[in-house]
Amino acid sequence: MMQISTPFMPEKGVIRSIVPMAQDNYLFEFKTDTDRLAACKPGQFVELWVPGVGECPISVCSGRVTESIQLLVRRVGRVTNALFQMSEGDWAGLRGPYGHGFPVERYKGQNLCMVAGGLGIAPIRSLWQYVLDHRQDFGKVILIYGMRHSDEMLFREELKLLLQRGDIHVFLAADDATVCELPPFAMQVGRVTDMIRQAAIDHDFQVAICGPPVMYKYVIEELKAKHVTDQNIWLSLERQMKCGIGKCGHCFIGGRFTCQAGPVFQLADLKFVPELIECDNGGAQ
Amino acid sequence: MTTTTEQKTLPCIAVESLTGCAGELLVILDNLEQLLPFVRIVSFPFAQSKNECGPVDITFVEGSVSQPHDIEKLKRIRSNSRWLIAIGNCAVWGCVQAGACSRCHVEDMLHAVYGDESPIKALPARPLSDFVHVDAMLSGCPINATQFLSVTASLLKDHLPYITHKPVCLECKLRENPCVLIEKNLPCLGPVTAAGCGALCPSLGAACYGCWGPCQSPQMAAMATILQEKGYQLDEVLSRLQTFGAPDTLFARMKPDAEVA
Amino acid sequence: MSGIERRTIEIPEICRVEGHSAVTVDISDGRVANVQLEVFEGTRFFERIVLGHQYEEMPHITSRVCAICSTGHVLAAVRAIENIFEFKPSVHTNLCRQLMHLGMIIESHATHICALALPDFLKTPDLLDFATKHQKEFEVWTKLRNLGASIQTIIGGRPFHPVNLHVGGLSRYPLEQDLMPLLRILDESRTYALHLCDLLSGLTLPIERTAEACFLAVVPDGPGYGYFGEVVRASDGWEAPVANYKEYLNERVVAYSHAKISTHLGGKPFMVGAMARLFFFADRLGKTARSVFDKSPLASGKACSLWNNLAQAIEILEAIEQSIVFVEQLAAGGFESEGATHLDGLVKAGRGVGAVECPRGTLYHYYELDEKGKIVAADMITPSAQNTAQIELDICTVVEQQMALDPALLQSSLETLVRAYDPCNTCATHMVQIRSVKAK
Amino acid sequence: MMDHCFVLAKDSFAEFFESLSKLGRVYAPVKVSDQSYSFRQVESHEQIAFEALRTILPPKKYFYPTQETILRYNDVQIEEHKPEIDFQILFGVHPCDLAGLGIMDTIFTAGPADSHYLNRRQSSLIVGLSCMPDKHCFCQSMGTDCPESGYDLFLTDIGDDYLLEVRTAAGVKAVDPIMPLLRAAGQDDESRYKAFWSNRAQAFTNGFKPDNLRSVMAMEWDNKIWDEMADRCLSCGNCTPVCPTCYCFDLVDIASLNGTSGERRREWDSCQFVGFAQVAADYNFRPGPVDRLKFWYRHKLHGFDDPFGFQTCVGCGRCTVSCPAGIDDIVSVVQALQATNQAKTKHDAN
Ligand SMILES: Cc1cc2nc3c(=O)[nH]c(=O)nc-3n(C[C@H](O)[C@H](O)[C@H](O)COP(=O)(O)OP(=O)(O)OC[C@H]3O[C@@H](n4cnc5c(N)ncnc54)[C@H](O)[C@@H]3O)c2cc1C
Ligand code: SF4
Ligand code: SF4
Ligand code: SF4
Repeated sequence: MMQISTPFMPEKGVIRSIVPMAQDNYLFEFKTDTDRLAACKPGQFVELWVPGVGECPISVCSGRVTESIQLLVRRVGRVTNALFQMSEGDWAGLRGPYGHGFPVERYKGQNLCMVAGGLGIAPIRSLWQYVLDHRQDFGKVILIYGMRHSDEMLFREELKLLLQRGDIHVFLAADDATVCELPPFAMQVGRVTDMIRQAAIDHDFQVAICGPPVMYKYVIEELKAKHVTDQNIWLSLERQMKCGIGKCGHCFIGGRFTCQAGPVFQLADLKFVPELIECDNGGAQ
Repeated sequence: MTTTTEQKTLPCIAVESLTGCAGELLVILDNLEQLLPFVRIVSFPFAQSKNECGPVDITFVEGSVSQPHDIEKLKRIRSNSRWLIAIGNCAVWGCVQAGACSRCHVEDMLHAVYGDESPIKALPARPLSDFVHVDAMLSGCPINATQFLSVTASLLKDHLPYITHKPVCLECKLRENPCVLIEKNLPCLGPVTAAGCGALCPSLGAACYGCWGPCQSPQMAAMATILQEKGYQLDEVLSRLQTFGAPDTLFARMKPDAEVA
Repeated sequence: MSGIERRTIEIPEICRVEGHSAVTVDISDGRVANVQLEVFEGTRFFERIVLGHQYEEMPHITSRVCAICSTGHVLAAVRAIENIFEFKPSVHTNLCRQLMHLGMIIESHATHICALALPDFLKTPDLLDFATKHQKEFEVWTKLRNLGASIQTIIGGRPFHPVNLHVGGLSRYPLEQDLMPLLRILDESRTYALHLCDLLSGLTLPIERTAEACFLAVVPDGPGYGYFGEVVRASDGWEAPVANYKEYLNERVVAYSHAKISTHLGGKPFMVGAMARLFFFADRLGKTARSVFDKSPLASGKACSLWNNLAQAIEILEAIEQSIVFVEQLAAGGFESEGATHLDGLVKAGRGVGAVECPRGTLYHYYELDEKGKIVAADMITPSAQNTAQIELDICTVVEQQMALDPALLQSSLETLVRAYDPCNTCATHMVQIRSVKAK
Repeated sequence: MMDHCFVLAKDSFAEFFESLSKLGRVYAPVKVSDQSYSFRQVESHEQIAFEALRTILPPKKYFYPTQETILRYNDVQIEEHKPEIDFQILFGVHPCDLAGLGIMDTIFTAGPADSHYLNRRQSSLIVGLSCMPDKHCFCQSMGTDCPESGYDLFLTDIGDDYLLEVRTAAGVKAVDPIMPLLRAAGQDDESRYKAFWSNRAQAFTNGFKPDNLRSVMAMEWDNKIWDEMADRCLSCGNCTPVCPTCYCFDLVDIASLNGTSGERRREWDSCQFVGFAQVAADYNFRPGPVDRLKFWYRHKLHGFDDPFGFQTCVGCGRCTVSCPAGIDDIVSVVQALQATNQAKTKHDAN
């Protein structure tokens, strides 16, 4: 009898470089034997496996098709800690790419606002790389990036270049910006919601959002105030994902597997999903 | 078996005990052949007399803190160890002696067991994490050998182990046992007890008595309600639920009429 | 004080015993002035812990006194409570319990001899040394321990802290297919036990003589060598029902130790354990064990306490032979599948004592129940507590013989002595380690 | 309709069983306690509990084991673990369980297919068996009471005989050796068959109508009934492994002591456990029993409407009988919700 193969087989990804971006946030570059992973779309993710420890979903943050992929990882727990102990030349397992990323084809010809909170910058970075590579396809482009502290800024060098380009409007905000950046960083004290208020966003914008669960509710309120419709709001959701392929059930919300139907969802498409943005009591146990 | 020179470069482990029944030590002894090729045992006072107290990579500590001497010892262990792992119910929850402490003052116990003039200094039994930072907790009474070995394997690689503390009911259903709580009205504590034993008791047709300590986020109030409905008196239910060291805090949400005695 | 030579020997923590303990000897003017065997295992308060619990929880709670003889605690508790209810367990239940107990004897004795006592004689202070330099003994230990663990797992559900033994019976009885594989292992294990007997009989002891001991042991029910009974016998000719234990065991609290100390009949130290049992009941041994006993130094009746280890090896041999018989009897009796007997109708208020010969000696459990079966009073007297006074006496004798020796040698003799008793401090509350011998 | 139908005398069942067991291991319900049955391997037809309605675990365990290794690794390579798969025969699968397997098939084939599941599924023969509902059965309400597929053979109890439907090529092959025992179904057999199914249809008594579940659930999301139930919920997770359509699992790495090799395993998991929807930084989307309980009900009642267009409850009643807290009584809970909802809508209309 013909036996098919398991979809849980990772590819070996050899670490090519590790670049610290901020404390506990490193950019890992992986090279795999096939180019299946490198050809992924902005907003898609991979399941990263550290043998003997486990897997976790990580967004691919490189939006350009090259022979390797980049993952920006924050050290938070078991798997990520183990990854941080690895060095160049070591290998980890990679499965993917999974999920539907940001619908870049639908964004084309329109104005685009990208909103990132903290680590949410990782998938957003793949989106902006795509947008810059196809800049002529888009109208006005805005990037809003909020963080807790200006020290935590990720992709600092690239943001510097973005700020210099002029064809993309960048807003940077930190809750706490005691170490005020020299130009070109126009770091403001505040939240992403404050930036949205400042930015010239109207109903004509497509908005792509990624950030911590608590952020979404406020961002959505702010966007609605600017008459952005549910059709034009795109959320990248975080859930526990053990398999990434719509089987393990952990990411199931409102009738869909986040890993397969998402992780990027159109707000209009999420009709009755009670625990969509956050749980009723804020996630406290 | 490895030679002495190789031994030097192997990760060092220590097995220490505070106040307990030595069960975890026996489990480790029983699995010694598997461990020895990969570790150097620098201290294991139960089983060897040449023990060092220098820095160690992993220290497994069995037993609860039950006397001032235990605290000192534990603090010394903590400062010597890269990873400190609590093994066994005593170290994780305090086991039966902690269970009793939540129902009776330690002075009364001292009095009851040793009489009036006892010079003995006893503390209410507490788990290790009440005194020092514990890197991982492996519950069990005794611990499960397979789980112990795989946790050790993770730690030897400097990785934190994956320990979830799902309830015994999961293992019970995976073994497809008829539920003794439903079918025999036995006071089975499987729903609030951490899995790992393989649902030993229900698999034999008996009620789980909770020896692995509470599972993650146990629903104590609901458990008490259901057992009461089955005819068990509240005080009996509470004493069963706390036998193996479940702390008072887990009962905080119980309704006023179910106040902890 | 001048002119009088005083010194103190301190062994602050004795290793390779179960639990934590220390020895202090004061020597004054060439005589031993004071001996203290201090158990500083944290207190466990079991007599208090069990109060308010239901009778059926006793096996589970009291097994936590000590892992290595958890089966003994379970059976003592079960017997005590069944005595209150005047309940007689079925033949089948008794066979299972006896087999279970033998599993514990094999496992506990093997661990004690090989891991805790032998390293003294073989001079292997660390485990790896032992495992590499004495592969045969290491293997013997592993095999016997595994045998004991398998027996206890098959009957009790796991190697220790059994979950299957209850007041009234077992919750599930072992099936033929569970038990039969044991026969082959038991058969092979004889050679391991014989190896230990040979090895131990051939040892030269570092101590010539210990204090003369009064032995106490339970007279086994039935004709064979056994570990359960209702009457206790002493080598000074006295006998009493175990139910009267309070009258003949004087348990007292001492300032220096967390273990209580027992003496027999108003102050006389005594010894319990394998040596005591063999002293009385060697004539009940099976053929193989009997012939080993007859040729051993134990046959003289008055032996040094250090031979306790040999006595244990002989008991392992006997236990293997007995287990074979029990497995065969269980098989012949057919494998019933009764679940734990429901005792609901029998529950009543009362007091009861259960005594069991554990690896280290007689263990007593006493309970008082109210009419609902709730524990209102309890008492547990462990063998190690009973032996403490005798160990102190022995220490005294040894120090007087060897006072002139190098302190390191003397310390090692004392440690060897203490380990021979295998005092279980976890039981007595827990036990010993040696750091240095200081002469002050 | 009686094209592929034969009559097997009950007296000949032993021979039928013999012939089945020549094909591979046979699994069938056996009695394991006063109230419970379980699918176990059977050596003789006498072990089979024909009266069994629901087993503790549904037959999904034969395709999706409670625990299995999916890959092994060492320091140089990752190796797929291919389980040994023997041909297996499941005997006595009732309509609800057949429907349950159908749902499992959908999940495990959607997207990248799950090889372990499908490989096992393809090397099995499923023999269905008719049943008479008890008070906890509601497959009729869920529309899963008369299966049209998902089996190779199906036996309907028509008195002294079974009516044997042969559904698939594998089924044809399986009955080939026993053709001499069978006779083609005639008119009388057909009427006995129809009588059985119509009697059975009458036997469902709870009158449960799972209408408008989606809107009822949405409107009653804050109904206090959930909190009342959650006060009793033990979060023990008994309701999920027993459900024929619950598929969730956890993936676990087991490292070896040598530091270089190990394996990855999957184990059944449950949405009722507190860690299930927890993400990094200990953020939990369903922290309380009430959140998890509502999630489960919703998932069972209309959770798969969107991706697949069907409900995931097949009405077997297992969750109801396996819940130690007695709160997984789907029928009464939904009926209560429907009642309050109706009252509400009436009130609004007025
Ligand atoms: C689509 C997507 C994209 C992401 N992209 C990125 C990215 O680009 N960069 C990045 O750094 N992070 C990203 N994350 C977050 C990342 O997946 C988590 O930070 C990661 O899972 C942490 O893994 P860990 O093992 O280090 O953490 P841990 O906190 O140790 O645990 C890992 C996961 O295991 C689960 N878990 C823990 N305890 C239990 C338990 N008791 N029972 C069951 N499960 C348990 C938790 O759900 C937790 O999420 C992304 C997440 C998603 C969903
Ligand atoms: S027997 Fe106990 S552990 Fe098993 S399912 Fe029932 S309540 Fe849970
Ligand atoms: S009491 Fe509970 S946790 Fe302990 S062995 Fe029995 S089933 Fe397992
Ligand atoms: S939800 Fe309950 S009744 Fe429905 S299929 Fe699952 S177990 Fe059966």
